[in-house]
Amino acid sequence: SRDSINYALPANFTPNWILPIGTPAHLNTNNISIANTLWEPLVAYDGSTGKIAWNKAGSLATAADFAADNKSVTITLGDRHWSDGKPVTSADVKFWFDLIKANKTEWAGYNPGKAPDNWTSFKTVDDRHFTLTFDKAYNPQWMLANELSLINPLPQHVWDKEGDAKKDWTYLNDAAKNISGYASNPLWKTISGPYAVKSFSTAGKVVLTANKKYDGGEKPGIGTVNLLPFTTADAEKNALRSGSVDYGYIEATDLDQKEQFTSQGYAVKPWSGWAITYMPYNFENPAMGAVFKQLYARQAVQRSIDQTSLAKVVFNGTAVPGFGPIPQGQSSDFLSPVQKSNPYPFSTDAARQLLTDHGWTEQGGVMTCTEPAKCGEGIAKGTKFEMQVLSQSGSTVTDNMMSAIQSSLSKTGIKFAIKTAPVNSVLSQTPPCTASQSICKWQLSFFGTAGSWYFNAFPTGDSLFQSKGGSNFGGYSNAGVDTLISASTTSSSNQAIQDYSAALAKDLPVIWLPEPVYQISVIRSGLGGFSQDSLANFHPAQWKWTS
Amino acid sequence: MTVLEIEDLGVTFSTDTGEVAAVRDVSLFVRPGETLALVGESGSGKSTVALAAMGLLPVSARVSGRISVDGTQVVGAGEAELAGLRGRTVSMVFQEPATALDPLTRVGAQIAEVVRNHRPVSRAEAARAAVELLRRVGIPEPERRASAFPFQLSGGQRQRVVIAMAIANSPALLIADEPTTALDVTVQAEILDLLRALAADSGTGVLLVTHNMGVVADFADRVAVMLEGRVVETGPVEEVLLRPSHEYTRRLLAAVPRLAVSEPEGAEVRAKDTGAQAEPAGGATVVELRDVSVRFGRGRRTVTALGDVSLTVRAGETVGLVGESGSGKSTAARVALGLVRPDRGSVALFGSDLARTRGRARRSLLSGVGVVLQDPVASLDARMSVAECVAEPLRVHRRRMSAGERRARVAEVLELVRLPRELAARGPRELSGGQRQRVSLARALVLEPRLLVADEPTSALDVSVQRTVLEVITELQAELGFACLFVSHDLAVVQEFAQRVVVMRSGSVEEEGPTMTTLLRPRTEYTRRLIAAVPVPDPVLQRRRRASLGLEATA
Amino acid sequence: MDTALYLTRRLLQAVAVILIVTVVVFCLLHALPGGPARGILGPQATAQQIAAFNHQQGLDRPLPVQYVYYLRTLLQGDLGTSYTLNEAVSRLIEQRLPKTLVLTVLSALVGLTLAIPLGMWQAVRRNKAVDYAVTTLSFVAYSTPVYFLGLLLILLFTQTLRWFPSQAPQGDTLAQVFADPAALVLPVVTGAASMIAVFSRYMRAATLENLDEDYVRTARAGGSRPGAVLWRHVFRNSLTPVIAMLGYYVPVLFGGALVVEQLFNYPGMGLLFWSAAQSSDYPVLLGCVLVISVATVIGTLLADVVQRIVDPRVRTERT
Amino acid sequence: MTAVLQNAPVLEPVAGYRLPLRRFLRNRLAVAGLVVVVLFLLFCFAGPLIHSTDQTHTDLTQVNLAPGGAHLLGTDAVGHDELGRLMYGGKVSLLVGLASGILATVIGTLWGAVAGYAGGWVDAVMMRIVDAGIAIPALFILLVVSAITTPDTLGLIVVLGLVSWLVPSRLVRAETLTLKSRDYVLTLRAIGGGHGRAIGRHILPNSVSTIVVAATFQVADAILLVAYVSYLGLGVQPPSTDWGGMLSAGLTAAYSGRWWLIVPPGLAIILVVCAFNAIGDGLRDAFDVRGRG
Ligand SMILES: Nc1ncnc2c1ncn2[C@@H]1O[C@H](COP(=O)(O)OP(=O)(O)OP(=O)(O)O)[C@@H](O)[C@H]1O
Ligand SMILES: Nc1ncnc2c1ncn2[C@@H]1O[C@H](COP(=O)(O)OP(=O)(O)OP(=O)(O)O)[C@@H](O)[C@H]1O
Ligand SMILES: [Mg+2]
Ligand SMILES: [Mg+2]
Repeated sequence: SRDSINYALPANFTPNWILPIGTPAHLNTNNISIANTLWEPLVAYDGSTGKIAWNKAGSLATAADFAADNKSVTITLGDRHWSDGKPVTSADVKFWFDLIKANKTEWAGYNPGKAPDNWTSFKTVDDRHFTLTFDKAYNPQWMLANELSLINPLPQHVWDKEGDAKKDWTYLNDAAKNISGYASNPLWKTISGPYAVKSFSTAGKVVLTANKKYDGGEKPGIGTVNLLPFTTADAEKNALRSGSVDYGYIEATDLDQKEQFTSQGYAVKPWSGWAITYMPYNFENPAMGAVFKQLYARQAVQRSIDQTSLAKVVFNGTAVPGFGPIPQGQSSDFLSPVQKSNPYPFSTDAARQLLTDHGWTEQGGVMTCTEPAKCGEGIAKGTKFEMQVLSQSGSTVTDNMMSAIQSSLSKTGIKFAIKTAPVNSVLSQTPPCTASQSICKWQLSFFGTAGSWYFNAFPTGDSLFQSKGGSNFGGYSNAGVDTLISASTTSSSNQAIQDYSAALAKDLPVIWLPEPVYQISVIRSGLGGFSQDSLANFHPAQWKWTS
Repeated sequence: MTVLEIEDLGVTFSTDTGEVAAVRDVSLFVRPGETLALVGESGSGKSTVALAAMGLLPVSARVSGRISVDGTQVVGAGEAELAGLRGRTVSMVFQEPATALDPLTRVGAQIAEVVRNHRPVSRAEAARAAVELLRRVGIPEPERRASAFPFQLSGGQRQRVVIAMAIANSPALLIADEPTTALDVTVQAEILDLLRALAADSGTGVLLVTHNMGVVADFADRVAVMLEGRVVETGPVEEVLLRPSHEYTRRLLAAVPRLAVSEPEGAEVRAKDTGAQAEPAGGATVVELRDVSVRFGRGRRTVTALGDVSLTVRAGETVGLVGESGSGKSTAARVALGLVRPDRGSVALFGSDLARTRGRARRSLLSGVGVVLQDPVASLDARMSVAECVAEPLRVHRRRMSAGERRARVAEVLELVRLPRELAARGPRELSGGQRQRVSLARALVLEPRLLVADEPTSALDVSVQRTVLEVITELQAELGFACLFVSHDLAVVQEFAQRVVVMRSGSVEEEGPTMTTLLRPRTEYTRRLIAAVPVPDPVLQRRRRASLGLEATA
Repeated sequence: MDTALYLTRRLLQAVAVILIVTVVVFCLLHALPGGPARGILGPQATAQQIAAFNHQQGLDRPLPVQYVYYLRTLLQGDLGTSYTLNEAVSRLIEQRLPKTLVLTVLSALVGLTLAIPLGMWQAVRRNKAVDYAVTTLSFVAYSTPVYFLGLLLILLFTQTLRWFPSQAPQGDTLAQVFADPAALVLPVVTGAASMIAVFSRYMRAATLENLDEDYVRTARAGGSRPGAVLWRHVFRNSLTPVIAMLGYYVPVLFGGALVVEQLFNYPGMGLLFWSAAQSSDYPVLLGCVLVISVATVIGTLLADVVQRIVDPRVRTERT
Repeated sequence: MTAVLQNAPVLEPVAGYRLPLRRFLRNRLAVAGLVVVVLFLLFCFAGPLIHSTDQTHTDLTQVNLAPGGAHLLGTDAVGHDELGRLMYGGKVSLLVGLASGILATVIGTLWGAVAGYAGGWVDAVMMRIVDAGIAIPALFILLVVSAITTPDTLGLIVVLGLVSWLVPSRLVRAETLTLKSRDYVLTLRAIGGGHGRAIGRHILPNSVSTIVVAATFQVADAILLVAYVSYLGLGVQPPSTDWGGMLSAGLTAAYSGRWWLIVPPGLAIILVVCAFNAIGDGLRDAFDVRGRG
């Protein structure tokens, strides 16, 4: 099959959204990947070229010129056309801009204070040029990587039915609610990307076909792309083994069967993600919050976790130990030497020492606070070091990791109870909270079987570790860190983000854990010409049959 | 020429409590067109012999000896060979009709099946034949009844269905195990006529197991008497009945109850013997049914089992409830016991309305009741041993009784109903029909009741055992003064045993009064017919009576 | 009792049962800590987005109000819209249910047509070598967890022998599904295995009981051959308890379908239910539970009605 | 007469259980089942005394070792000795299976017997509750429960017991309906026997074959169900485990040739469940009076 390819979608995922704009419920990684092959982004800032950078071949913009004060940017559009022959103009970008401005709270990419809040104006210079002004000076790399990359020029001449951003939003979203119309509705025929939808089944199978009118830099290499849904990873693996998939995946535990796949003419290539993995502490937890607030306690926990062995044994060598807030699977300018060198190496003896130094004594196998004065504020005498994690279910690797962590923590004298639930349930049950709320009973949360947090190209920690950050689940708060975080987005040097990396590596806002790969891909030999995007998107246009 | 020849038959059952040698060295034969009556003590092995001849003994039975049916060896024959034989060459009427029919198949279809097993007829023809057979066994409205399910029929009706199945193909040999126990005398007479006609027309040989000496006298050519698994006496009917040689046979015959009206000579004596003529003791009312109506089913299928029936039983008195099969006797008894709630009318037990009493009061009210239901198989829990069955009322009402006392009491009543001790540990399914019935009776008596409701309590008993049992009841009654509602179709027994009699006919009381008055001078034609149909246990006399009856009927 | 009256009464009761089910399920669902929003919108969602979601879905209203609202839309035939799948729940069910039905009905048919004669045969051959052999086999079939059995079948028949494909038919329409019978073999066999085991056991037990009934003796006395006795009498009498069991087997079938669908990559109701549960997709979850309960209620109802037809005694029961 | 009675040993009422026991022992399959269960009980509860292993700590230096040497059955993916784990997991499986199976049967039997016996509206209401319970997929209830609490072994027993009593209750009710109109029950009622006695002495003993079959199915089912719920996150959590959990974890190694992670727990489940079924069958036959002889 040289003019088509069968790509296995992640288990239990069915594509169900075509529009590049929408609510968080619809805009997940895979839907975005499909949407972006139909409607090319303005700035493709991703890992598709092997490192995280602006891939101009896959972008509608050809240049972004920041003003000297870093308070605005002027963007140049390439000489590109919609599939109906009309040129791509600044009006198409403006259309997107207005839609998002007017409907930002519903939009998946929205974060208060960030785009589009910090874009104060959109000025059309001409058909191929426009200027965006910011509310203050920003780190251009951050702006490009994390905000401008969100922009997706849309065919205004077809989609702007109502002439009103709110109504258009509703109109487009409603139209996108009819999956069976994806292949037939004329609305979705006007595209700018390398592929068009040929069929889109409600059961999740999507067939893409090369867009003959595509005039961009990323010409499709394969005529027909079949995106196949699978109910479980096992079902997918069975399909791989029977050879009906060209680009699939296996799990870390299957790595010792590598030969079986290579002998069948597949290459096994881990696909690492631009992500970190961790377990948030709930600092607001009524029982353990006070303990978690003590740095020595967090150090004791972190030192009880043998990341090196976990990565090597449990993850079969596919994971990378992580010691701080910057992904360590890829080399980058953001990583501080402190984080890289692991400030708290594994040693349960050292961990015990930390606790006994601070007034804890082991009683019946569990560390108990016997000298409250030394234990720290709010820790009563007799407090036991017992914590419970709500961990994502359904993965053997995660279960094994939790067992191993439980075992090494118990050597320190820390009791670690595990409860598992589906990932959505974990997320729902471990929200940011205050001590008095009933939902605040959770102590530790783990939702990182495939990595806890995928960053945009620029790995800022604003919503993660900033006080009151939207995804700061455990209520971590540190004024010094807050300053470093805002510095990292505004200052144009990388020192700020490195400082942030070092600070959090030392302060342990969460339990740092090894970062697993996004997936272990199994790729039919002969398929090449592309890199696996560490931002976890796939780019069918880059796939080529080389032999 | 014989249709059935049994030589040195021995049957042993192996049970959990040991081996039971049920039949030993039995030799018999039946010639075509001839009827051999097999009589004997209850539990003597009559049914076992009958089943052995059909090759239908349970797997726990070991058989020795030879049985040939119309020239075919039955012992050791394969199922296929036997199937070819059964239903055509030899067929059987089972002792207990209650469970003998497939509950999910309409009776017509069950009969038709037997027809089609051996005759190449169409389904419709077989169905017609089934209706015809039902008519021949005297079931009213046979077209309608053919589509009834067994549970919709009364005991006697079910038995007639079984008989219809047995005669469906005019077999060479008919084995009938107590074919008329559940039947009232008029129907019994009709059935006997039917069998006789069969013998005459198609030369069917009949092996008739019965304890009714009247039937024997009426019907049999020869008689074999069994006792404890052995044949103790055989001979022509006149010979055995009139000049018995074996001591047991004599005892048996002496025990036969005789209906006063048919033998005016002996009636007075007997009546005096049992004191049945005594005026009803003016005891307190124990049971009172007032204008009770019971209907079964709904819509088209409604059957009025009782219509405005009133009935009273007083302390110390025995009321006999008689009437043809399906006339509502059992239903009336069940109503009296509170087991069937009447649609209309009221029931008072010891003066209180049963429907309104609850809890302790109800318990103490009922603690004085002894019950024998009509069907002995169904009324014993197959999961309990005989001893446990009998002990049950004690456990209910004498909770403080020690295990030892209870055991003693159980043994005592078993003795009363003449059941051997070694049966106590057996299960009800390992007993003969008559034995089961006595277990049921023992259970009713164990509490020394103030009221005994007995629905055909002796129908499966041979007359000698029956006599003893009835005497025991009479003695007890004299001693305890309990009231007794006695359902039976055996008029002789009723006459001997009851002070008053209530005659029922299709759901209502036809006539009632003191036994002697009612049975000697019946007011209604219906009762007269009932009485006339009772066979007397004297073959010569009985043949004479039948001849005159036949003339009467045709006249 | 009159059949019409009986039916009306049972139907009314069935409606009541469904109503109880919806109340219970609705309450349970909303008793879950945290609510679905965070899970649906993902870790990156902001507080505003969560609030907006809750408001849009009506989750911020009091539970009774939500229930009444749900019931009202339900009565209009509207089951709501999936939180994540971008489809109306009714559409999803419309797509998935037939596929699952194909699987379960086929498995049930295959299972029953094998199990019933098998059970009877075992009863007839009681304590003979065949009985022991078949009994042992059916025990093994029963005690092998479905997912284990499925995996073994896949290993053997798709990976080693390569007789059948490892995936069930992937078509969306029933016609497409039936066009690929070879692909249906393994899923149906997997689904039928425990069915065969269970029902042959029930049938064997029921048959044994009936073989000892007096009516069997009567039928034999009438010259019916063993086969005829078995089929004409014992079969029907033994079937009643088995029919009663079948009604309650509907949810088990659905449960089995879930595993089979997972193993054989066959997106049906089972999977829909499973993934909805995994992703806290309440409308879909409610819809699935509703469908399963309606199916179960219909199943039990049918079982009862069939039983009434087969067993006249049930029909005329007094009180 | 009393003299006769005093030496009348045969009159000893035969206790209901003595005969069934003897008959049970004649059923070879059932005896084999019993032996298997006893062996497994010994293995799980006494085995650790002989083969003691650390099942609370993982050992990442000893993972996935093939059988042999110090580890007779090898080790699993986090370094637990597989043989020791089999004993350890078996305790939970057997305990939860037996206890919840019995719990379900007891609840179901009582509920069904009472409903069937009472009849009328009591029956209707009780059975509609059962219908509703059956109609709500157990999976759903398990999911909800798992989201609200993490049950310990006892909790698991209760939860599994509570989701699986429904079918036995329907079976027993059906049986009760036919039994309660039997003449022996009527006789008892006519002489004023209590409802408790009717149920306890006649209806339940006569449904014993149904109940026993249901019970063994329940035990077997519960063992399978524990395996299933482990997968849902409701199962026992590490360091504890059960056979089902071991099996589903081991299955991920199905293609890796690590049979020792699959075959032992798989076989253990199959054997034990089979054994319970065989025992149930034996009991059924043993209690079945009609099949006597
Ligand atoms: N459960 C029932 N359903 C329908 N009809 C019934 C039922 N029980 C009894 N009948 C009918 O009621 C009538 C009276 O029955 P009952 O059993 O009282 O008669 P019986 O006088 O005892 O007869 P037998 O001497 O044959 O026992 C019969 O016609 C019978 O068919
Ligand atoms: N299945 C069985 N198991 C053990 N013993 C049995 C079995 N069937 C009958 N018996 C015993 O065999 C003996 C003969 O029984 P059978 O039924 O032949 O007596 P019967 O002469 O027909 O008595 P009845 O007149 O009471 O019906 C009895 O003592 C009985 O207890
Ligand atoms: Mg007899
Ligand atoms: Mg009667």
